[in-house]
Amino acid sequence: MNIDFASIEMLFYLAGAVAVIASLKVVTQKNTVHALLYLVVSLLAVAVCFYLLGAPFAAGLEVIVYAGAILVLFVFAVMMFGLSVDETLHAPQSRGVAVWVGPMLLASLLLLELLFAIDSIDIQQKLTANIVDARQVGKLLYGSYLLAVEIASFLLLAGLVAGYHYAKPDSDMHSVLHSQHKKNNPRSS
Amino acid sequence: MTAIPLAHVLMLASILFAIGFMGVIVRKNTLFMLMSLEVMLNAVGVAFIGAGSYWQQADGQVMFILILTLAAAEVAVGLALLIRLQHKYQSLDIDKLNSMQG
Amino acid sequence: MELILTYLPFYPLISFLILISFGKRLSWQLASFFSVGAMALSAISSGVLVYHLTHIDASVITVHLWEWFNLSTGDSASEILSGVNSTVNISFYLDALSAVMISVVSGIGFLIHLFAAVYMKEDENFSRFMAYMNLFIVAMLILVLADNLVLLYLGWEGVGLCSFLLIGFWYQDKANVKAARKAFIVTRIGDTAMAIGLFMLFKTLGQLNIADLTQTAQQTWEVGNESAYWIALLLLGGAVGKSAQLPLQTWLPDAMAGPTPVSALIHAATMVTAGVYLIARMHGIFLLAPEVMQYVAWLGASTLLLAAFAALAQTDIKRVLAYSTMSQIGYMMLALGAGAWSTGVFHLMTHAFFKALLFLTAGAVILALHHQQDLFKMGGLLKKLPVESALFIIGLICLVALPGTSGFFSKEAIIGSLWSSSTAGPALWWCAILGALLTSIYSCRLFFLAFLGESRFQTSLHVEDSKLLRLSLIILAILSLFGGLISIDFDTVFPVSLSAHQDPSWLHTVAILTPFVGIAFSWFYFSSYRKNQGDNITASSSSLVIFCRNGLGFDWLYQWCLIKPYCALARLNRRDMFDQLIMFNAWYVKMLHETLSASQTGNLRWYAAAIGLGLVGLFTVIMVGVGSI
Amino acid sequence: MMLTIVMLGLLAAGGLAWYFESVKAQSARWISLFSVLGLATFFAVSIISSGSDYSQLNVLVRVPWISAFNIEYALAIDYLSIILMSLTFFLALICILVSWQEIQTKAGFYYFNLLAAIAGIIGVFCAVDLFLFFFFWEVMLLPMTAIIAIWGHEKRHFAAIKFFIFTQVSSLLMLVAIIAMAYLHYDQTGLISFFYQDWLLLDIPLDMARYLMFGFFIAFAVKLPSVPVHSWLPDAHTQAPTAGSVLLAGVLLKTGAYGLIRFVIFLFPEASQEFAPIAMTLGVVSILYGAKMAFAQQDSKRLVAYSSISHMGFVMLALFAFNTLAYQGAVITLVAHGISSAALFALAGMIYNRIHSRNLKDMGGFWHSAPRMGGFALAFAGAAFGLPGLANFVGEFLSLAGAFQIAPVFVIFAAFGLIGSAIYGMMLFQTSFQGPPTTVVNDLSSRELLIVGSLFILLVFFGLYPNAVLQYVQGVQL
Repeated sequence: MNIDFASIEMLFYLAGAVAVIASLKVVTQKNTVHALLYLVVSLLAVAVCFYLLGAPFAAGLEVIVYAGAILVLFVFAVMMFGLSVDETLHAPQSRGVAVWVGPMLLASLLLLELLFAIDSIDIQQKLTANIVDARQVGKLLYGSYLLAVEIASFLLLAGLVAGYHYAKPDSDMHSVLHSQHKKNNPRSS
Repeated sequence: MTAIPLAHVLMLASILFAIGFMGVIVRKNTLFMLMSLEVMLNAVGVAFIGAGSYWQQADGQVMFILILTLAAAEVAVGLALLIRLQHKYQSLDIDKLNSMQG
Repeated sequence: MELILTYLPFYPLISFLILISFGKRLSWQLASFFSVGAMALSAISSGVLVYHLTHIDASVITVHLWEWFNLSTGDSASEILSGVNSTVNISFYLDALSAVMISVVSGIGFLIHLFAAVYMKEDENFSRFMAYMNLFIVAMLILVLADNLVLLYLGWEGVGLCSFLLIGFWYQDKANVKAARKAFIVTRIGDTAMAIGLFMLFKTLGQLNIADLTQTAQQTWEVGNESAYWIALLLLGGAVGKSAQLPLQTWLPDAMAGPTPVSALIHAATMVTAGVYLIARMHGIFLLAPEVMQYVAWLGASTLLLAAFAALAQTDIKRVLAYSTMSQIGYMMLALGAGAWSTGVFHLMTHAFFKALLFLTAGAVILALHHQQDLFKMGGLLKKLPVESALFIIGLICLVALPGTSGFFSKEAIIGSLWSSSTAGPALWWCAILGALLTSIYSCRLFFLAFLGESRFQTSLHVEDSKLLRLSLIILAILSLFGGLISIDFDTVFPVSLSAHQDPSWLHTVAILTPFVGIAFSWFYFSSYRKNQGDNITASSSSLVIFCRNGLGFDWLYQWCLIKPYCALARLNRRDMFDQLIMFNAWYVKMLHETLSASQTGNLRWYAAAIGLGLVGLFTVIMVGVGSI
Repeated sequence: MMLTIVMLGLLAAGGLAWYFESVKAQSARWISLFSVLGLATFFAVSIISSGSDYSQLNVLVRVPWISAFNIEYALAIDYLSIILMSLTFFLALICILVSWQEIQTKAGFYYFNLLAAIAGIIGVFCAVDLFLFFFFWEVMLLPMTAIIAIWGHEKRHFAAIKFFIFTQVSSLLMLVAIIAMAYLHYDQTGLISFFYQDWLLLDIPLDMARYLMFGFFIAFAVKLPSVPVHSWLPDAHTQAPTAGSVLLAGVLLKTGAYGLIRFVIFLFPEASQEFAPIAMTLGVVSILYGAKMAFAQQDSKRLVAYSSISHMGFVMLALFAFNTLAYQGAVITLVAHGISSAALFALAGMIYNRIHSRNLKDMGGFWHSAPRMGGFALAFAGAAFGLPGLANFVGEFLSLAGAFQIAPVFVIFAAFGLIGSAIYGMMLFQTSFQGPPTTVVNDLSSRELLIVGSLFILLVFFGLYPNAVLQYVQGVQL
């Protein structure tokens, strides 16, 4: 088998390798923020894979929703923890630039790959030959999977409510009841 | 038909899944566990997309979208819980959260 | 007459109820008035009944009190065939046999009650003692008067219970308690055999009324019928238990732990002869099973010899008499086995007289010696207690059957009936002669040890100079001496035996001479006991003598073959193996529960790992499954 | 209607007792005593005054209950139920008298449980709708468990749970059989029915009847109890308060026998005939094993419990002999054992109240200080080993004589139980009342005398005049 660097397969394997390496880094990193960065890379790599597999819509969603929205959520959460007390304490801040090296390398690898794929006509042809486009997905989604969509929406709603409820500061009903009890106590005793 | 064999796609999915799973088991920090979970969900997504493109069906992508929603909801609730825990215990160590004893 | 018969067991019953409910609140006078008075009434009633039965022509008197229960099955084949009435009634049946028994029971019972009232006067539980004695008489009367076997069984168990109560009367001593239990349980083994016999009788004949069933059996069965064989054998089992014959004889010597009047009444005169009564009563069945009659004879003979040997080696005066009782009952069994029903019952009666006399006199001696029962600590009593000695001599000469005494008449009759009987024979005759020889030897030994020689005790005698006590003894002595002259006509009860009397003429001579030979032998052999040897007489301790003294090893045998295994089994399985088996389930579930709950650490990562492990396992299984297909 | 009133009355009285105990201490026992007395009188009067013949089942009430499944509230009685109900009432009085001093904590709730259990037992004896029967079966179980678990001795929780699990598991098997029967009825007639007399008309195929019979049999064999499913009984008896033991031994075991008669033998005659050898073997094994185990015990209540197993073996043997005589014997054994074991438990309780031990090793020589108690103990031990003249003898004799017609070999083995019973009876009596006196105990008080005296009189009465019971069960064709 002659190794053709320009083929879709090679691109896919490369993207896959990036995803694997980035994921490993996610799992093994000490620093939360670093891990998050690697996670972004991993997600992007997966998005490339999707694209190469003929699912540009999914790839887009992966980038927008996952790498965009969910990861931002993570970042906010990490901010709220005030990670100075957590594991960042053990990860020295001095190597500030070095933090970026790994993700940068991987991300640029991906970028190169993507550029290459877009640039190559051969690959473009092959890709468009077997694409499953958003129209098909949309039809199916709002056709036979309508119920699943409804359920997913409920899930999201529930996630919203629960997220709100849990993340709320502690000054709620509990303390109100507690203070009332305190107020009542002298009268009853 | 894409040139990428389905087996390789699934292999990639498996490797990612395994890595994520390892993260869930190994890491004590709950935040990392959540991230690992994301990796696992992603791996499943890969598998679905791969299968969808293999058979040229849209169902794979539909499933991926559902996974996506699931991940979003899970992360929202999970992170909220984490914030709560952080407030209460000043720690994200999952091993300290076993007061229910199963 | 019916009315008198009806009330007969109720006098002692009423006395029992009074004594037991008022207990210690009754004074000695009142308690003895009730108990002895009730017995007097019974004795008089019995006398009237016997007179009526013999002089006014009525061979049988029956009274029906009420129906106990009905054994009608409604579908029993035999019942439909014969149309028998299978009710079990509380009814009394008086014929010549039961007449002899009630007169013995209430007559001797009365005398012994009289004796006991004096003998037990000092005991703090006097009224309880008399109550038991009364209850015993009630049960015994029911036993002998019962018209069906179930009622007989009631009496049978009742006397067993009273015997138990009276042996263990001094319940604070563990030995007495043990003896009581032993007596009850050993006889209970026989009773169980008898109960099975009753079931079998009922199955085959559909009824349990004694007179009817005997008649039916004789009409429907031939001699040698298998059912008859088994029934007779099982009834024999009951008789053997109650009458302390081989192999259930071991309880009687231990039963001497009870107060002496008890030994006299229950373990010599009445209860132990119940087995003899049962066989005599059921002779109709036994006649159909000649093999069992042979067993009866051989059992009787072996018990007779065994007990005589054991009596030779005893050191306790009451145990000598106990073994002697066993031996004499062996004679009765021998007679029954030989088919000489009336002689057996006759010996039962005379034996009751003289054995009661012997026991009571022994009781008086024991009382005088401050409850000393060891023969080797007596001696020389002839001079110190002349009246008692004389009475004891009378009892002994009856026991060894010197000519003219009551024992002579009955025992000679038995021995005479053996030689030519179809179910006995010369071998058993020789056994009986040997038994008579041994009887005279142990009687002499007993007499020499206790009454001759020099006294081997230091204490002063405690003489109860009571006229009542003497009176009862003297009446018994008179009965013993002349009781042999009472002739009873059993023709209405037993079949007249058709003995062809071809016995050799020397038989009688030998039989009459045997006791004298025994006396002469002992005169020389036991000369050391007879002469003044002072304190240096001790019981022989050779192993043979000890073996005999311990009842020829039967106790030991039962201890090791039955009691110990049963106890060991009980101890081994105290925790109940079925329970263990079922609780194993619980244990197993609990183990699983503990294992699983230990795995529930509450540790999230642990769960995740477990899920992974499960996944891996599942995949392996699937892979292997796929691979193997 | 009368039975409904009795049951509701018992429950109401229990509720009242519970309530008034909190208002005024010691009032619960008086309320219970008088209500049971009153209801027993009412029951007796209505039975006698009704004047009807109860030799067949008389359906008294039959109203729909859960009409979707055609479940009815149906009560019926015949002489067998009347005999057992009378026994229940009598023992209920004994129970209340026995608990008089013993129960001091939560007395109100205790009497409520006691009366509820009794109401359940009465229900079991008269329910002819099988669903209703099952309902009462559970109703009697729960308060009984509570009585053991709350007022029992040191290992009461264990015993109560064991009792509950045994009974519950076995009764679930019965429930399965009941539902299967209802569907069988549906198959054959197109109508679901739980009504007993409808079932009697069914034509049950034999292979099916075997399984169904077995379902019922296990439930009742556990309750009876029979080896090898007896082992809840010693624990439950030992740990229950005295009244609990009395009720358990006296009446609760009888529900097992009653079930065997009514629902095993009459519903599945052929299958039970076929099963008889096994059942009789179990009966004989129970007799011998119970007697042997009783002998091995050190705990007085445990001893009596094992003796109960032995006696119930006679019932099992007799019932499966399929013989009128044996059946009569079984019924009278039920009554006799109800009285005698209740008496023995009552006595064990009285001794326990005095020396605070059930261990036979701590006893001995009580006769010296308590001759009355000793006399009664002897009489009741005598009843236990079948002394003629007391009721148990009649039962054993009839059972064995009847069974001997059918299965002589079984009876010969069973007769060894007579020896075994004598051994443990004697041991029980002698180790506690004879021997050197250890402790001084008070003799019977007048309340206790009333208890044991009435029990004893009944034993003697039924022992000498068993026709008082037998006349009602004669002529039952099996």
